[in-house]
Amino acid sequence: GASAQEQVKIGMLQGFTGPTESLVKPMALGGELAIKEVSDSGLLLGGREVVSVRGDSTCIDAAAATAAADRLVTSDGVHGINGATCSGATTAILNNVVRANGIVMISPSATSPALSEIEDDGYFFRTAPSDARQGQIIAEILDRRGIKSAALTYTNNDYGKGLADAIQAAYEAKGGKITAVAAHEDGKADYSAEIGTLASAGGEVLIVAGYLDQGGKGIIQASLDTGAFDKFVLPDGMVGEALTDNFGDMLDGSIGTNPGTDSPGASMLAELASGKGFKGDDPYVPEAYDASALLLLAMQSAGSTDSAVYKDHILKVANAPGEKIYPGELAKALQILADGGDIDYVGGTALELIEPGESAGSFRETEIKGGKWETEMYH
Amino acid sequence: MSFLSATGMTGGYGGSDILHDCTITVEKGEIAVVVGPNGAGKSTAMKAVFGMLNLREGSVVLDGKDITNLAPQERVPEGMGFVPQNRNVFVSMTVEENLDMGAFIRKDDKIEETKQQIFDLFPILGEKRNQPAGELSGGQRQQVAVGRALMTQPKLLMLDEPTAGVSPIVMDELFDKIVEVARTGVAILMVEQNARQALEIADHGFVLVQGRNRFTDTGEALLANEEVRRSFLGG
Amino acid sequence: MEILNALALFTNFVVVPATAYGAQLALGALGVTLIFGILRFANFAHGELMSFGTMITILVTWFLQNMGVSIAPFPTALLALPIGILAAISMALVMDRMVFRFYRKQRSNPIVFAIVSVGVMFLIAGIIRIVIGPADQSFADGERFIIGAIDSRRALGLDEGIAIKQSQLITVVVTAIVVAWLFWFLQKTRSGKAMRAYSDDEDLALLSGINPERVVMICWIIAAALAAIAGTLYGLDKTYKPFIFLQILLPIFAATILGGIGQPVGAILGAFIVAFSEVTVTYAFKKFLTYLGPTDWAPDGLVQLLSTDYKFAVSFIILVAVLLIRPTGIIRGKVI
Amino acid sequence: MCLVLIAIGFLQSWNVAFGIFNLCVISAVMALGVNMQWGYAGLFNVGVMGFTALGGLTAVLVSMPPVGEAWAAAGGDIALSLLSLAGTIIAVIYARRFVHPALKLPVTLVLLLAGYFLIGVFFGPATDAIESIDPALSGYLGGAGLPVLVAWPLAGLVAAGGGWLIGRIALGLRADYLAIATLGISEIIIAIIKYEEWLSRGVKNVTGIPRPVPYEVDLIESEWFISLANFFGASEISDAASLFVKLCYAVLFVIVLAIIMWFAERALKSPWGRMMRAIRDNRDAAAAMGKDVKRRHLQTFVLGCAVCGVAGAMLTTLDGQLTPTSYIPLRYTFLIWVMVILGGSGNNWGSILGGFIIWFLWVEAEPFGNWFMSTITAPLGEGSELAQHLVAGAAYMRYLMMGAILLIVMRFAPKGLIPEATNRSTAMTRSS
Amino acid sequence: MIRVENIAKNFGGIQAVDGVSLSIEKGSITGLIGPNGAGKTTLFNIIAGVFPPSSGKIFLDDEDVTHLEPHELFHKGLLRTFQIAHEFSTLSVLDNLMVVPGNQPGEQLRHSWFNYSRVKEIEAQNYERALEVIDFLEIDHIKHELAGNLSGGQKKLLELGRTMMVEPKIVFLDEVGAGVNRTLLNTIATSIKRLNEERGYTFCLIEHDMDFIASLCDPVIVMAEGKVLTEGTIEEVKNNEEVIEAYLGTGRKHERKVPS
Ligand SMILES: Nc1ncnc2c1ncn2[C@@H]1O[C@H](COP(=O)(O)OP(=O)(O)OP(=O)(O)O)[C@@H](O)[C@H]1O
Ligand SMILES: Nc1ncnc2c1ncn2[C@@H]1O[C@H](COP(=O)(O)OP(=O)(O)OP(=O)(O)O)[C@@H](O)[C@H]1O
Ligand SMILES: CC(C)C[C@H](N)C(=O)O
Ligand SMILES: [Mg+2]
Ligand SMILES: [Mg+2]
Repeated sequence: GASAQEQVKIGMLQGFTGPTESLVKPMALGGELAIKEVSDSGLLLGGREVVSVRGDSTCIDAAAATAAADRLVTSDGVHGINGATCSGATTAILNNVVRANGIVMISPSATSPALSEIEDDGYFFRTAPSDARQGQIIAEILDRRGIKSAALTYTNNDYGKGLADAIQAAYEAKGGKITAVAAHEDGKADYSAEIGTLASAGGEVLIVAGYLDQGGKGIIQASLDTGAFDKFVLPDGMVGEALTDNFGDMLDGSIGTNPGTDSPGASMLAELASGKGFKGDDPYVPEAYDASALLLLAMQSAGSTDSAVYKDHILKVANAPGEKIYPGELAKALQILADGGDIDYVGGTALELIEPGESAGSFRETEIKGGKWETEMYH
Repeated sequence: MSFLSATGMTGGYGGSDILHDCTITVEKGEIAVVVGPNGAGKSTAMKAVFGMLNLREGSVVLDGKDITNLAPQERVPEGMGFVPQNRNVFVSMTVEENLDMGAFIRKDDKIEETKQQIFDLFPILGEKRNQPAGELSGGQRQQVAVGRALMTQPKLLMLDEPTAGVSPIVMDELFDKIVEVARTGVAILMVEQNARQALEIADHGFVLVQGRNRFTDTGEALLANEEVRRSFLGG
Repeated sequence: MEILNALALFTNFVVVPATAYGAQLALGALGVTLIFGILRFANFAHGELMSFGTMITILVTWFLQNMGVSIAPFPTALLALPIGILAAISMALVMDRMVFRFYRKQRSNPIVFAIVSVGVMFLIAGIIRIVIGPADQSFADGERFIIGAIDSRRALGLDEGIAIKQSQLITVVVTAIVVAWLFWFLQKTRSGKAMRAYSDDEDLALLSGINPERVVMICWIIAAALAAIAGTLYGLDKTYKPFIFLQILLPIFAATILGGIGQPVGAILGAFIVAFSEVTVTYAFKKFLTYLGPTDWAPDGLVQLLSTDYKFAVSFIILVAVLLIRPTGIIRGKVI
Repeated sequence: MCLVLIAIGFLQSWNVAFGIFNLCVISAVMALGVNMQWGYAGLFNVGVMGFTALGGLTAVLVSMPPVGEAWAAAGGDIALSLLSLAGTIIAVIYARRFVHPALKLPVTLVLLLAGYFLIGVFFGPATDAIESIDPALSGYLGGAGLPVLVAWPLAGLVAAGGGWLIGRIALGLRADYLAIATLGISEIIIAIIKYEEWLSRGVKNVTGIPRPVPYEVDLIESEWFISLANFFGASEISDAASLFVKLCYAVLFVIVLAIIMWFAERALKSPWGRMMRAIRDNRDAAAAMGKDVKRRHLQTFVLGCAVCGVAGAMLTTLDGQLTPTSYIPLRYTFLIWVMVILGGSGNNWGSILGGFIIWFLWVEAEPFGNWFMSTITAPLGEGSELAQHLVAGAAYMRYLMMGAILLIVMRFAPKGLIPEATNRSTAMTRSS
Repeated sequence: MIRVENIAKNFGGIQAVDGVSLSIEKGSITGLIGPNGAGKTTLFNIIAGVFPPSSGKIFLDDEDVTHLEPHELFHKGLLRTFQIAHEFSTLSVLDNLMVVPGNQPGEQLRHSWFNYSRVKEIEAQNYERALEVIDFLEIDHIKHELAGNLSGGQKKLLELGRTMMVEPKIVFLDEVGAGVNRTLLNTIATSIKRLNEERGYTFCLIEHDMDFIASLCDPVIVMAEGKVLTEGTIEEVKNNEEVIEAYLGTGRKHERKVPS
């Protein structure tokens, strides 16, 4: 019967070691959650089993990332890749493996604006929005709230830099003033120097385009300790329970933005994840879940595990028209597709793919109140 | 049995053997001198006695106790003191600290006294007591090294070319001091290239050639031996 | 008033953080310098040793917190620290026994030791990540601030406040005590002298009756204890994160060498120079000058000597400059 | 080693095997560079990363197409700031030659400061202008648009130039100090590449560097390749294409390695190598025997740096992109050192072997870790928490494995796998 | 040949050499003696360019060489040995000698790479010469041994052997005799004399063995406490009261030890 058929393999190519190792752990579990859900449903392509094959893209070592991707594709024979984590590694893999071998890759977290423009032969997608979009959203929020000046610090990589550029450009276009921009390196022992500079420049808020358990956290810690800033604007990389758990109500009044909608997907995923040893609403976990789901749903829709075939079905399953699909409803979706119906995958991130294959980016604006992230509105 | 009797020592540094059935003995209160051409294995023999060499054969017995299998640092408390030929001072420590290290295993309270005696013997060391030994001249270092060994107050004092590079006047005093130390009942074993002066004060002499005992006799007899004089003492 | 404000500002953003950071580096550098000085190799595993000691401390802290034990207002971790220290010591001794001793017997080149220590580094790093995972852990409890920015503003009656954290004070105090003790230990005690003698010349140390294995053991014990203390205090002040310990090695090594290898006092000095240079040279004096200048006047630019981007470059430039003028470090250290 | 790679070829895939092989060759070249410095001359260079990055930067500057608008917008200003830089340097040199010795330092400082501000006048606006041109896509000056192969020798020259500058400053220092100085300087080089966006696009990375070999997409469509693939009986044309590309790289890399190896071996086996060993053993004595220790050190340092630079350019070419954040000491300095020591310092063949083994382990540790963890946790059962915890930690087996293997190899070959031949006289004297 | 004018050297407060002026005549074998710490080695080091003097000047054949580096002095024909042996420990004895000759084309990379035959040719010549030296020093059996493994005296011989690999104008020997067997030392003395007479080498040597000095040196310069104490023939020096007191020791002690 069905079980005798060949397994469907999804490459879980994430930065397991290196500077994003802690972010990646729940992401991978999120991605694998969707895989398991599909596999258990027994509905994919007539009941084929789906397994995840992990590969370490290390985040910063382009060579090792390429080697790992190569192995996944040519040796393990995966049918699609969920990854890579960081924009740099993603670009390397895209150029050297994805295009070379013609395999679909969906990154849950590579958000660099440059990836929108890159030549991908139609094989690359991402469930995260480009940072260019987020920059505009943040500028709008600041403008609406009447904040006239802000200091800006970013984690010094393509993500941080790209996002910072986007924020600065958008904010200044709206007449805001960026008093100072200072990069910070992740994983450093001390951030007093950066905070000293930013504090000296002043500004009503500090925008921290960083990672919540990396330098971004160090920056906030140092600001609070010295009293340099007490209000922060926190883009996606900074939004997470870990931050409020750590600082409690000291961050009250700070504003956060992250991809999200008022669709119930995120909380549904959080519920699914509870008890599985990770948090469903940690950064990029919904994106990772959605990436896996998309890959598999597109295969189902195309009736094939051949990348060249199912790559053209990704946009179709992701967008309207069709029945809305939330986390945990993958079985239903598979059934609809098998019956020849249409679906509109919403998933954990209220996914809406726009050309050239990336999330449109609806964003959620939150404010920290009483040490909790409270949703203000959606953009 | 002699106070120190190292008998039948055979061994080397891992390659071929350097010592071949070499025997060296010293009595309490006596001075034994080892002479021989360069590379004969004199220093190697000293190291063997001190346990810094793996012997394939032979034994070292000190004061009736077999110490063949003791590690060098364990031989120090047994009463052995050694001044090696090269690298014989702690270069980064001051002269005084060097002497203190000599007294490392001593537990008595006479340490200051001994130190004073050493300063009397080598006045230059007193002057330079706070200078790192690495900054001393060649001869001064040699004096520090000997002083350090004397600080141990050993029962057996082993000196590998203590007079190399010291000026004649210091050499004379050194030999005097060695005689004096020997009179207090310490056994002294030394290697010397200033062989004539050394044999002069020696009770026993060993001539080593290519790791083997060639001549063994009293100091006087060796000095008188024409062949020894010509081949090893420079005529 | 304005001058006082300027001073308070400077203290708050430069003096206090740099002092605390300096003290943290110093504790790490002490351990490195000890191994460097006595066992004569650059121990790349020191960061992971810090990490390991801290990890155990954290695990014990969690246990204690679960049991409801606390020593408020002090962090519970201080209570758990002795166990962390013991764990680090055991780890160090096991590693020495299984790894380093062999090369000591072989009289390998220091660089071989350094490379082997990279191996040990990998090994411990792997163990740590498998046990506690790669994520961030915060385990600080107890009172956070001795004086907060807002309180001090009120107390001093100034616009600028000075904030001092408890963990900062503990770190500085502990560092001072440890340095004084270490200095005394090395200069005055028998074991300390034996260690210095051993570091100078192993063979000769044997001839003085010094037991080399004992010296090595003491050396590891002190270094590992220092590592556990350093890691824990660092974790209390910031958070614990396994990845950071590789990063922190660089400034620690810089401090060690700057101060003079094998010199405890030098390590401290080096650490503070690194810390202060990083913070001061890249400090933007804009606000500071605004206070000092005439009312309503403010400089246009940030008045910054060098962008913070290059902050660590500063300490290295200083390092190279110092070494060119004084090739043995500030306090004359060993040249290996 | 080759056997192992062949085994990988059969067990995993030929693509993987050649992917690993290519990086092994690059690693071997880097290891050769380090070996020249450490093995020949005892120079403790821990700044390998910096020179590799310089090589990578050169590859970008040579091969990327120039960004016309950027040049138009700020080319003049950049040229002016370069001119003022040159002017400052010349002024300082002249001033130092002619002023009174006591005034040297203050005059130098004043001139430097003046130069700093002068350069700033042109430089600041120029970089701002360049960086604001379409930041998401370009925002830098671009390169010269030449074939990337030209960059390889040039990268050697650039890295050699960097090495020369650094050597002039730092080679006066003794071993450990040189180490930390080079470590710091390499971090500074990386920082410059990271922050000087007008030059290198900084952390936004340069991607899509033109290749010296054909693109897979073109291959798949070309007649001759399809027939070639059919001839070899390839099942998947895309697999065959990517294999073919890797093979092309492999050939290029091996040629470079062979050339460098020939020069290195010849130098080492000649009186030059003997002299270098003499200097390494005892520089005071070597100086007394008429050897110009400083110059020789500088020479070897520069040579080693050049080799690392070439390797850096090769690596960037292979990756097709320059990612400054990927340059971390662990990967580009320590791993290379491990290769050199493990292979046997002072021995060129050892370095090559070390390069192969370590890179191989670095890559293969990962699948092995996954396999290992799932095997040992298998008896624990699906639901076991310990098993879950362990499986989640599988990725970190890479650290554990690297550590364990390094320690084991070093244990059984403490002088490296192919130790330096020291117990004999040099080759030439033996034969005569 | 060598003229030293008013050389002084100060090590952070310690006055090691304190205003020494002396000259060494071409073709002479000059002895330099003096108590331990008199500053003899320091003076050698200054002349050989290891460190610069605090003040004073040095002339080699009337050329000011005060601030030249050691390797430059080597090429001007000035050679020195070290009191504490400075062998190249991972090179064989043979290679230790073959390293010495200056201007070896093989030490230039361009020759090694592109002109190998010439390298080989010179190498063969040096090889012959090294074998002769090895023969002379009676160390044939250890010529392939690593220099680091030699005995103390053998290392000293190697130091001397190096000076015989080239044709120097002047050789400074710092206690070559210390630790060398007296019989061999006599041979060395003979050969120094021969090199001096037949090839015209100039020697300046530090030694504490008075017999060795007596058999070779004229004149003898005595240093003490960083200054020149006296200068003259060996007989004059031996009978100088100050020298006896500071250096040689009383004749009485000496007589008691040396057999008549
Ligand atoms: N690097 C140094 N730092 C400080 N003092 C030094 C240094 N080198 C030598 N000295 C001092 O200078 C003095 C002269 O030393 P030097 O080595 O020249 O003596 P010497 O005449 O060669 O003695 P010897 O016959 O014992 O070799 C000594 O007192 C020594 O302590
Ligand atoms: N560490 C070592 N490894 C290998 N061989 C060695 C080592 N040390 C000495 N030898 C060899 O052992 C032999 C004897 O050396 P040893 O040092 O005992 O001679 P010695 O009699 O003390 O000579 P000298 O009077 O010159 O000091 C020499 O041929 C030497 O080459
Ligand atoms: C998970 C994050 C580290 C990834 C980041 N958004 C990037 O593009 O690099
Ligand atoms: Mg000897
Ligand atoms: Mg001397």
